[in-house]
Amino acid sequence: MTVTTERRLSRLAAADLDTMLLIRHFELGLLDLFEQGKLNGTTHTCLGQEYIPVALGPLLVDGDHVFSNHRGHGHYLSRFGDAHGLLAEIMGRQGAVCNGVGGSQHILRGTYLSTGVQGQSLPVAAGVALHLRRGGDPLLAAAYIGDGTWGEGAVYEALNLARLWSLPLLVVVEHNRIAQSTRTEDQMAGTIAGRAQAFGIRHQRIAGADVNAIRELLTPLVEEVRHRREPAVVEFDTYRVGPHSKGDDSRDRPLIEEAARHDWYRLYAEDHPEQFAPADRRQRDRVAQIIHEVAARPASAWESPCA
Amino acid sequence: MTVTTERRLSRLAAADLDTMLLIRHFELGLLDLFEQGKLNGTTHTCLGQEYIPVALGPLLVDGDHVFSNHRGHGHYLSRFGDAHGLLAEIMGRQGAVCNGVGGSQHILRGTYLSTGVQGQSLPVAAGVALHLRRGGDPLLAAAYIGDGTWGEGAVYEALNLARLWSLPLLVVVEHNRIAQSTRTEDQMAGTIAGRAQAFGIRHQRIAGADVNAIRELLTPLVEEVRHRREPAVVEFDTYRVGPHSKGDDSRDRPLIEEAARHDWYRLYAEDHPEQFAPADRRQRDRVAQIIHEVAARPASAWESPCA
Amino acid sequence: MRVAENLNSALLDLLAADEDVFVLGEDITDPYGGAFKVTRGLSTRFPGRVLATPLSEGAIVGAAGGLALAGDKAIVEIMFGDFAALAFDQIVNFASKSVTMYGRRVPLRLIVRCPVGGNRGYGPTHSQSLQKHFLGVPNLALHELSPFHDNARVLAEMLAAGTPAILFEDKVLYTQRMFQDGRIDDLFRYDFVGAETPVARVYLERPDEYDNVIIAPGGMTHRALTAMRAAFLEDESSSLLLVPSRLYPFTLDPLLPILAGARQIIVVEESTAGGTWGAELAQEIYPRLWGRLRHPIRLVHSADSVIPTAAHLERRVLVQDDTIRAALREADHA
Amino acid sequence: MRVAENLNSALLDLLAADEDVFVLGEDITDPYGGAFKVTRGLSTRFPGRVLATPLSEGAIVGAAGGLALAGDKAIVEIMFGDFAALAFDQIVNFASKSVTMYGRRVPLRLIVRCPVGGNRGYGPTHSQSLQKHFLGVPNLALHELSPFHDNARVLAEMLAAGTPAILFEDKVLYTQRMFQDGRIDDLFRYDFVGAETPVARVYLERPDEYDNVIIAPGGMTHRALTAMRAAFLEDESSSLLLVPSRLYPFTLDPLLPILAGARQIIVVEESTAGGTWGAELAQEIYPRLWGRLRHPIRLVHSADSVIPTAAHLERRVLVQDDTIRAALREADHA
Ligand SMILES: Cc1ncc(C[n+]2csc(CCOP(=O)(O)OP(=O)(O)O)c2C)c(N)n1
Ligand SMILES: Cc1ncc(C[n+]2csc(CCOP(=O)(O)OP(=O)(O)O)c2C)c(N)n1
Ligand SMILES: [Mg+2]
Ligand SMILES: [Mg+2]
Repeated sequence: MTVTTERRLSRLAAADLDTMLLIRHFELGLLDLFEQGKLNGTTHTCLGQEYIPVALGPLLVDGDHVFSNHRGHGHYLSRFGDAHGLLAEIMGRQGAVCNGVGGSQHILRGTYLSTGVQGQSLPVAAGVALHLRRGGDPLLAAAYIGDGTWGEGAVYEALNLARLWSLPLLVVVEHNRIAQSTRTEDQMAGTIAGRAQAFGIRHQRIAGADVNAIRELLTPLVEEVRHRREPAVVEFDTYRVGPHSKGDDSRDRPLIEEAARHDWYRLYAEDHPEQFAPADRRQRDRVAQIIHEVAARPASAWESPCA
Repeated sequence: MTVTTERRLSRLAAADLDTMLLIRHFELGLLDLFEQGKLNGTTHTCLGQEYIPVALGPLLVDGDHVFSNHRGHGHYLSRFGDAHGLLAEIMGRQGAVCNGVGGSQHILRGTYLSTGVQGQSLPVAAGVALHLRRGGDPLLAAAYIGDGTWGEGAVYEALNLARLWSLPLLVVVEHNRIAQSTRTEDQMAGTIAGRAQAFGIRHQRIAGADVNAIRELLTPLVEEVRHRREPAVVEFDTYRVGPHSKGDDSRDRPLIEEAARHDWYRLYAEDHPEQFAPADRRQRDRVAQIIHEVAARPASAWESPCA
Repeated sequence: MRVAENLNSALLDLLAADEDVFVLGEDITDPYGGAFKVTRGLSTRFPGRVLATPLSEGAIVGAAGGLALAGDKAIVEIMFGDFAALAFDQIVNFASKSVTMYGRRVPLRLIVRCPVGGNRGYGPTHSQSLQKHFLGVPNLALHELSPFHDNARVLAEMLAAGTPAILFEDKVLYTQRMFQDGRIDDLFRYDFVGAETPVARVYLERPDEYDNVIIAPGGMTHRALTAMRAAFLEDESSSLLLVPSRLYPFTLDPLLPILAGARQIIVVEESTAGGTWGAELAQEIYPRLWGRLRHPIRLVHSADSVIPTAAHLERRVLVQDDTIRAALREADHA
Repeated sequence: MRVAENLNSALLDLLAADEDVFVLGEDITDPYGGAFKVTRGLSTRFPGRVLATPLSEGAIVGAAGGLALAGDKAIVEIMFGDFAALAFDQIVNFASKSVTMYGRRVPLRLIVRCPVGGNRGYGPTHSQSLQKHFLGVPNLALHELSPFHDNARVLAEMLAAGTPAILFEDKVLYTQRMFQDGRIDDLFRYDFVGAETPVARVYLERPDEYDNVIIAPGGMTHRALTAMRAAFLEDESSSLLLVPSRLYPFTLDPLLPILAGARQIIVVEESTAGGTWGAELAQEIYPRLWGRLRHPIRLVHSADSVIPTAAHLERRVLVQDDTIRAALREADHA
């Protein structure tokens, strides 16, 4: 079953809007830093997809494990709010959440972990869910993956284990219609719904970016994963508004425009201009300030094993 | 859709019955040789499943590629009839089809190939099917796998490729309710039908061991794989009558008895006693003779890379 | 006690002593008890923590990595070590990396058990010695089963290190007995060298009287002993055998005085040549004993070949006792 | 011409010359043209034979193995070589094995291209040099991209051998220019040694006047040259640099006379230590030049560490020109 939330986005709590805007400006800031040659390596922004982790945010509790992927800044910021630590990590400055070793793609903080090899996290998340299953508390492991990651066999091995062993594993799919440069129809036969069903795993598809509606919809489902200890797949029908990493968007103009048309940022600005404009300004300024601060810090230190 | 063939088995052409009985006595002969300590290593007999490759036999043409697995004696014998070459391979004697190097699990002859690592063959078969797709002739790649092999991620990666690229790949599943010692319900969530559907791949389940009926049913399907160049999964609901390899059957008695009740060998003997008895005797004697001959041969020679 | 039984009881004791220990693998539960029966009885006593898995080597090791990440201790049996190839990413790119790639030390208590080696007629994809492919990964320890090293201590050491580890188990050892009390047979005695990761030292009369030194992982023990016995009885050539438990990281220091006294050092492995543990060891020894080696180090490997299934072909390809015997003879005439 | 362009045109020529050549990989088709743009333009000219694949490293290599088995020539691009870990089984246990495990020679024309190496800020799982993990597999050839070796010839050689092969491509080379006509710059010239698998030899004035010899795979070329230049200008120490194209199997013979003349032999790799190509090479050289080496061979590796993402940390961990410079200085004072 797909649930499409209303075209008109419902009014967000200030904190939610702030987080979404924080993520947005954080990502824009990163692209900017790259363009200025102030960042090296790579980064994958979640422009257009910010609402997903924000919607999920309050449904997850402290002891839940979250597995993020290469496109993880939104996942991190929605969980910890800590833009300083993340930016420092990406820039390799003091205060970096992983001392600059992991960088954008490899973050560990408490029960939050991201990895850069697609598909690798699902079996690991299944193992963590097995651990949680034995504990007394109704905790779960949530793992974000993209549509393209369904190409990896590891995903299916993990789904099989999760269903066989009744593991509290929530697979959150950010189906943004593309994997790097390859459109989903060129890399995925069949559907994600069918693939979940194939393993007897519950599946829920969600279109639209209404955070409140998504939350309401997902609350009972997440509770079931948690309490009945059963895996579920939640698939977000979403749009990647920016490039895959930096400046590598080879999509045709119509596809890029289609993504832009679905951008919650533009839609929300239209629907709630009076709330949006000041909040947007605040977060833009805040991120500018954070970048300023973090960029001024000395390089991160790491007791590396070498001299 | 599952098609269950009639309980009463229709009368087989002499050649088909002979092949099935050849395989049966070949396998029994192997277990016997093992017990006598005359074979080393391991072997996996297809007792109870002989009818599957025999039913498929005439549906495949010379240029088709066949991928077999660890339980491949029936696949080989149904294609080549060559019990001498296979036995020599297993016993490491002259005339061995692969000079004794591959042994029971690793056979290559023309476009027939078996491997001992589960799941590995499907991506390879997909590649061969990609090759065939470009050629002028309507050829296909058929790959035998067991139910347990659906645990391997490689299977799903290959199915995805096969559907995306419209490859003439026929996946033949010998679902014998068990993988080594593990019952299917303990290693597989969901169904094989669902897993094929998940990739938009046609699936046909077949219960019963009536070779003529199976053939009739599969003829159009195989032709479609061949001519439309589309993958399909054919799942045989079958029973492993013997041990996994040698003497390692840890199933409960009721399960073993259930398998025995479904053994085509017993059923066919009941249904067609006058045809069965002499044919059975002939093949038993023939295999005894082959074992006698091959056992008397000198060891196989191989220009090994070492001195 | 057989080596497989020693390993079995080490696993049992671990499970009994620590609620956070899991054992995962294909067909490892009772009544089957694993392809080589090493896990026999474990699932009956600890049903919730000894789990038979689907055929999913990658995911099993991944799930074990997840358990370890969550603070548990996870032991995986790969039915045939060859299939660890399917878990290469989880071992090298997840578990080992996780120990340090997050900028601080994250202990991961994970053991991947890999039955390896040939001479059993299992053929080219079920007989390899894949140790070398896992060599030199930061925070991945490699151990090998041996008839000298009590597995209770070995497993405890592997878990205590807090880094993922692989235990390579030469299948031919399972049915051999564990050596005990410093005595192997009428001819050979043994003791241990090095405190931290003890290396078994086999000698004839006295540990300081020997011509050649053989270094070999556990699986080669019996072939080496047979060769050493023949060399002694036929040529009065006496050799010392050094069998480590931990292959990597390897601590050469305690062995240097012993190695310095050798006429020739012979490193024996069942693997094919090329980037092996023995090659690594040799190139580490040369500079450390610069000017003190009497002859170049000799590496003994299996032929550069797949491992054939037929016994007579397999025998020819793999290192046997007579391969080692020949190496000893040449050492004596070097 | 840049190295990436040379490789690109080698691929293009192969596709144009031979109808049976396929190129498979993630995101390799136009307009994207691959993560490192090495396949740019190929799919536009040969749409049916240059295929963008799903994220399925194992199956891609498996499918390529199938093409090769059926007589085609298949080239796979693994986006980051680190992910070849996911294809380990298909490479080691299927493709390489198939060449001989069926008792007769089955040629398999399969190339797996693996961009490797760090210094680009891609972090611990996108920067490794995994060469050593594939070393010593019977019938698996390993090559490395170099600015000396024309890729048309390299790819042709790899396919002609009829064994699966991996081409390791240090990412830092893509944007460097190919060297031509025996001249690198004002200081260095080069020629080739060995007929069958030519090794590039870089020298100052004359190829027979040198103090130290550096052996390094292609990716280390520029760092080695920088170090050699500094050593020459600052210390008047002259070094020879040997850069092979094929790492395994490796033919030492043509190099022995050169190596014998070195004050010190230095083998440089970006990999961490432990079971490396350099270690293998070193242990092969010792016995071949027994009694003729003036000093132990020196191996230069990256630190025993994950590769951090931040540039300042990454720099410290990986071999840099100054690491090699330091090794040369020590060699001069050895
Ligand atoms: C095993 C593996 N293969 C390839 C890559 C390179 N890569 C990084 S992201 C990506 C696309 C992922 O697509 P998708 O899962 O849809 O996530 P999205 O980027 O769209 O969020 C690829 C190919 C990788 N990181 N890991
Ligand atoms: C990758 C891999 N893992 C494990 C094995 C060991 N093994 C051989 S057959 C088998 C069971 C296979 O079950 P299934 O696919 O149902 O085939 P069946 O034996 O029932 O015919 C196992 C676990 C293997 N050969 N390859
Ligand atoms: Mg996507
Ligand atoms: Mg089965």
